[in-house]
Amino acid sequence: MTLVAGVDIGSTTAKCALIEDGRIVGKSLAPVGVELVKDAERALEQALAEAGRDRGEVRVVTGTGYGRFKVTFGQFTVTEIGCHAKGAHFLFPGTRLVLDIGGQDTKAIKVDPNGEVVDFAMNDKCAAGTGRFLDVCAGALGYDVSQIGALSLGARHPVKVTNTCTVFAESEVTSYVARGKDPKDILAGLYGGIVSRSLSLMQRVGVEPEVTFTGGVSKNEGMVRTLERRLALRVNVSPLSQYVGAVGAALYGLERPTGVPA
Amino acid sequence: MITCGLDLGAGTIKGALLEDGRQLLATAIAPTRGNPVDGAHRVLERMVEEVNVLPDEVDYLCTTGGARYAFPDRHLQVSDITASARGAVFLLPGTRHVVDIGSQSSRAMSVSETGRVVRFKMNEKCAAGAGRFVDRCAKYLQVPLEEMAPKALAAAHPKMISSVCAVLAETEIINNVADEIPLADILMGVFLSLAQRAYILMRNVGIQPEVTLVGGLVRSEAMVRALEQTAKTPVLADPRSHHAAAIGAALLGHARLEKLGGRPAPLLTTSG
Amino acid sequence: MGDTGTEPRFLTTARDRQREMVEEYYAGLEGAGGPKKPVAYMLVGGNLTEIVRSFGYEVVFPEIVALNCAIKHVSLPNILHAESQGYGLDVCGYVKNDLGLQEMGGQTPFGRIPPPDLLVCSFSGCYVYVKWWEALAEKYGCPLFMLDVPYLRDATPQSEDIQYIVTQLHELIALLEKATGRAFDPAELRATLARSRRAEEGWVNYLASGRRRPSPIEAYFEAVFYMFPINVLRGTEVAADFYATVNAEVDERVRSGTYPVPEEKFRLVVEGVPPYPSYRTFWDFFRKWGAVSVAATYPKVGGLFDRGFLHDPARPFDSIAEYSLGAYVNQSWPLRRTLIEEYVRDFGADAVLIHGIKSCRSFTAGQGDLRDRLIHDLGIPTLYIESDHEDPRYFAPAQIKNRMDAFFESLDRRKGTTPLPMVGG
Amino acid sequence: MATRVPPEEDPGGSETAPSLELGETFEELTGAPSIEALAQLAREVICDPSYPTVRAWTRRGRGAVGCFPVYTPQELVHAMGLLPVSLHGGGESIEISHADAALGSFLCSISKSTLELGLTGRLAPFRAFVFPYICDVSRNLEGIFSRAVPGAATHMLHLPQNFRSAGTVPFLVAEYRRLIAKLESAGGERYRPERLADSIELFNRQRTEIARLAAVKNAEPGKLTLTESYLIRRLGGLVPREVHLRILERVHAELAVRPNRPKDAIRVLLVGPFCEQPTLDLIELVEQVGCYAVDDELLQIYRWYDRVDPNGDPLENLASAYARSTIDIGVRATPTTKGEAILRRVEASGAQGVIFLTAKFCEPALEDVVLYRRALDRQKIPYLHLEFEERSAAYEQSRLQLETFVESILFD
Ligand SMILES: Nc1ncnc2c1ncn2[C@@H]1O[C@H](COP(=O)(O)OP(=O)(O)O)[C@@H](O)[C@H]1O
Ligand SMILES: Nc1ncnc2c1ncn2[C@@H]1O[C@H](COP(=O)(O)OP(=O)(O)O)[C@@H](O)[C@H]1O
Ligand code: SF4
Ligand code: SF4
Ligand code: SF4
Repeated sequence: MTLVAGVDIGSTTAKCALIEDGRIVGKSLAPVGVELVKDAERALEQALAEAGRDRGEVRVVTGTGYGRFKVTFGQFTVTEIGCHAKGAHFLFPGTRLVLDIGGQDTKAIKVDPNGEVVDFAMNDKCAAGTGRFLDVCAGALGYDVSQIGALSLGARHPVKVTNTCTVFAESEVTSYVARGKDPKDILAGLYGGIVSRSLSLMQRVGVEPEVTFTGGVSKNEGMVRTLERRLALRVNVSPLSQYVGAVGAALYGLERPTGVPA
Repeated sequence: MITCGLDLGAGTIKGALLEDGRQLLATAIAPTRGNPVDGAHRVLERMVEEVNVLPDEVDYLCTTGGARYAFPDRHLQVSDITASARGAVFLLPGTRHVVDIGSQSSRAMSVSETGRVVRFKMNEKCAAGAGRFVDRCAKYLQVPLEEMAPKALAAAHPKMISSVCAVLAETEIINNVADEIPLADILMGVFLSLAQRAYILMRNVGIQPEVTLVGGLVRSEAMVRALEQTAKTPVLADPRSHHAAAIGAALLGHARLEKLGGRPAPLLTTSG
Repeated sequence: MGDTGTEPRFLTTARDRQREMVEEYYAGLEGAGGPKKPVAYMLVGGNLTEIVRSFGYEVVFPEIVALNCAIKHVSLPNILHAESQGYGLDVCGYVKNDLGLQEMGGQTPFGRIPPPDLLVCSFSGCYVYVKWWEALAEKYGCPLFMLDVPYLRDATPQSEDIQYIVTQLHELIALLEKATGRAFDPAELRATLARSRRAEEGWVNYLASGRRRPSPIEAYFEAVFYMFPINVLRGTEVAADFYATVNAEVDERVRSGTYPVPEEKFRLVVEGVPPYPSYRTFWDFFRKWGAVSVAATYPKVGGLFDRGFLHDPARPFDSIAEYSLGAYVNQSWPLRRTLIEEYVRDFGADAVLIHGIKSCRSFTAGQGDLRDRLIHDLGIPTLYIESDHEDPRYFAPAQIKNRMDAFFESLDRRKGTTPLPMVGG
Repeated sequence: MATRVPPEEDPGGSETAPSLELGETFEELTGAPSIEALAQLAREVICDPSYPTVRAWTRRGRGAVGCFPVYTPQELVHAMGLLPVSLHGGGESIEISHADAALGSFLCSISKSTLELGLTGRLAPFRAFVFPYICDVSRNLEGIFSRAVPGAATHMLHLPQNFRSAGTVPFLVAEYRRLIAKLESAGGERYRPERLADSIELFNRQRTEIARLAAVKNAEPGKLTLTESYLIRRLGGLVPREVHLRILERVHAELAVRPNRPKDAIRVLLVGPFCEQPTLDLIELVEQVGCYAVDDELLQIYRWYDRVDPNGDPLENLASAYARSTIDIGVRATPTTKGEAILRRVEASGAQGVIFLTAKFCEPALEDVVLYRRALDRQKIPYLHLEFEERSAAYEQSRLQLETFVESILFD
């Protein structure tokens, strides 16, 4: 019985997953703030609290995410690419392609039957097509990003959002609102745009079922449906999709001989 | 003759009333939020109230800005580049080079002594380096816009921001805060990073004195200093130059009206 | 950025000698220009240095000046100047560095670059060459000789292609004779080509040692430094001797067991122009993972000597033509693909790294397709990284490192070798 | 190769337009009752990514060859009984999701969308593709195509850039022979010089008619909009040349009686779009904001030489026509200097200003603009540089810049 932890310090949120005997026994999620080291600490503490466990019981802590080097109390760091692959494989063993859309970037990762990374592609530094893009556009519509998922489902005449730049898109959305467009249709247009950009990344590594969608944006139902429609495939989405990176990180810790020095 | 210029921008609506193409009677500003046409009406109302004229005593109305076609009751519309150049030269006649930074736009133009645009260059696809970036930074750092400049000017070692993406800069700023970089240095870094973007545009059209900053960023003295530092040339700013495009539109409206012998053409009621 | 603490290991004598040669070369350019010591500008790909030098010209290679500027971190001001003249973001960084530098008087940390008396455009592999030389001709008003080199579409050159080039070579010689008042000496050309050949053979031997395990050479990061003589000083005694020095040192390395990375874990084939402004940082990303390049395409931009495009003193003109035709970027994509596949096989590589250049379409357009072919058709792990060869603004270290780490992480796991290191940041 | 997700015609989700069906004799086009009607039909043809004209032609088993711009000797293709078709990318109607991966991000749209069409099977009506070496992109594209569209033949045609050598014409003749061999293997009829001579005559006539169109546009710019003139020209690369000649004859007959309604607009020269073409919206916008395009580089293909000598060896004539061509576009080394070239053209066209309309990432065009600009600056001739791409969001920005340019000339 080994208790391991994965801490994923993303651009937007800090996540932690605790794993024991192939089961997730605790998790936490909180926005990242100014002090990443503290955020990482807190993520672990909260997950431990949820699981009712003690810090001393954790054998290995693995850090991942863009702030992985701030998990200073951990033993390993692994890139989020490896972790999303591993985590997705754990949740859906048939996974061959992972699409991860987080707060600041989008990645497509091709994995082999053992959950190992075969190939990956990710976007350049621009907020277009990421979670942040949706956050901003949701704001322009007067919603919180957690509300817009279901909202688009009944869209009938999706508008064409021509701008990819988040800032320009935000005003485009505002002007659609001013012109009385249905938020459903605006959202459908936004999703269509993000999905086609993601698709181009996915094509880069090759689309092959099963596809697992991870990262915070996968909590958006409208995005999931749009992706499925474009791929003409069912897409795996776990209720734990935002934790996939942290889960993968924890699993990496398990594969290590215990006590490897940091 | 009273002419009105309305600048329907992405961030704010600005208006200017001009008498005989010479005297600035009033200016007004309102946030765009949603429907720019409503905002423009409000701005117009405020100005006519202020100078105590009736709306139909305004002889000619010229719109400019991104939503210039959306305002139906106009006689003419002109591009905001043309307009802000005219406005800048009206306010500061020695101007030969105009830098215009608005909420989503940044432009540089070289202008003739009459305020005619000779050459210009603008950002197109990416809003990095526009005012929106400043707004967001103000939000993350929890410093009101008005207080940014005085704070920034105290910077000893400004910290440049590499990504001026209005949206992603947040992460970098958070890192800077985490690294305990003084607030003043971060703030000045914001303006300097913006200035660097603007400088690329400025060089592209060729810098010749005098250089004038217009658009929303003139409200920030730190921006003026940052531009001076980056472009190594004095930069003029007039407190009224936030309204440069509106003033320019009013001026061009006046010129047009004169050409028509004082009788305005019918209103254009089309939009788009 | 964390470093592993190990310095990259160079062949020390050879590296010192290389530095001297570069210094001597730039010193030789001081005060050049005009009828006494005329200056010709040439391009690296398929260049005609042997012919042009034999007429007493000093030869400037703006591409090399540009890469030297970038590696010394002085390219950005030149690029910015060119951009202020209207050159867009998407224009090749070499062009912008050069034209910016020319406009500002040609001063570099290695000396002043003299203006040209003659422009020889060896149009071998890149259309930008034509545009670049047009701009220089417009600026300097000096004669421009266009050596049109047909694109190589078949592995063995066609006779019409060779004939066309040879005709042009004779026309170039006539031009040079007229410009300098000197007569062409075929015997001297043959002797020069014999020296070229000697350097080329030495270079080919050096490159071949990448086949050894572990590899005693770094066929990308290190080889780039040793490209200078083969591209610039070819035909001189100095260049020919240089490779003898290099190879003696390689032998010494093998004997003493000193290798470019202490523990060779991954053998790579590298395709693409290096990110010169961040050369060391980029290299560090590799070394940290115990990765060594065993073969690379970029050091062959001047000529694919290891594929038999060697100068032959017995057939001077035909062999110059063949050499120009065979320059790496003058080869069609199917040929480039085959070459890389063969490198992977012949050098026992584990993976391919492709470095795409944002402002170079000649090299880069199609690298994605190559990647697709390697990964999906052949199952060769391949990483694609994009930045620029001249413009430091395009190098995003954190993102590049992230990609590298993820790539080597997965390679490592697939190899099932050692545990994951704590990759420091 | 990796599995591919089928294309979606309109990512907005609205229903896709049905493909246009044309008759084999193209009487819909030759019989269009007016220029307006013709332009409307041409617009439909051009915006339909299923190549309706090619489908009509190949319906009875005849072959078509896709020719990348600009210097493919389409006469040669024609002479071998094949339909030469100008490839101009996918326009606005297709979404790029595969080509990006193969090509990289910093490339012009025409290369991406043409490859996208290939990768998604939409170039199936073609038997062969010719890519002339006009730039590094089109050159590389050939090698990528050979893998992307494995069923069809591809050919990279090396175009000489040395126009002074004694070796140029013989080499180009040899190049053309290589192309002939490729086309023969791709189902073209055997090469016969006399057929090529006929094709040359036909193409000469087409060029003459198009030159007349340009002359009308220059002398009476209000007679024919830029969009109309563009659409008519664009058809010429999509239908059999014989058909296009008939269309042009009708157009000229109508133009002779069409009133010229001049408006208060500035005369401009459009430089830069010699390869990738701007979207129809952008072309329309140029005149909408108050310009008359009195000369333009759109679809240069028709003017890459005035006339090819039909007598004597036709291959040699074709080759020497290329070698002595004098149009200074970005993908052909300039015989004089760029500066002189642009000033000559401004003068010849009587333009008041120049609009550089260059495809985004088109390096040859971008590099020329700098040299052109310098010369224009010296002569104080106003100019504007706009970059465009297919499926661009920058329409409003383009409008803003065009309006500013017009205003800077009109208002003083
Ligand atoms: N309940 C939700 N519904 C829809 N989207 C959400 C929800 N929660 C988070 N998101 C999206 O997820 C993004 C954050 O994703 P995450 O994977 O946590 O990012 P990172 O790993 O980069 O920190 C947010 O920007 C937001 O757009
Ligand atoms: N006091 C201030 N300090 C700094 N920046 C300011 C201040 N006031 C306004 N701004 C900037 O001006 C921008 C608005 O500029 P404006 O020219 O009105 O935009 P637009 O014309 O696009 O609507 C805002 O985004 C903000 O960044
Ligand atoms: S400002 Fe817009 S286009 Fe520019 S980097 Fe940010 S999101 Fe991308
Ligand atoms: S090959 Fe690339 S780097 Fe070299 S000159 Fe051409 S475009 Fe520039
Ligand atoms: S648009 Fe320009 S870069 Fe693209 S293929 Fe054509 S000439 Fe080449």
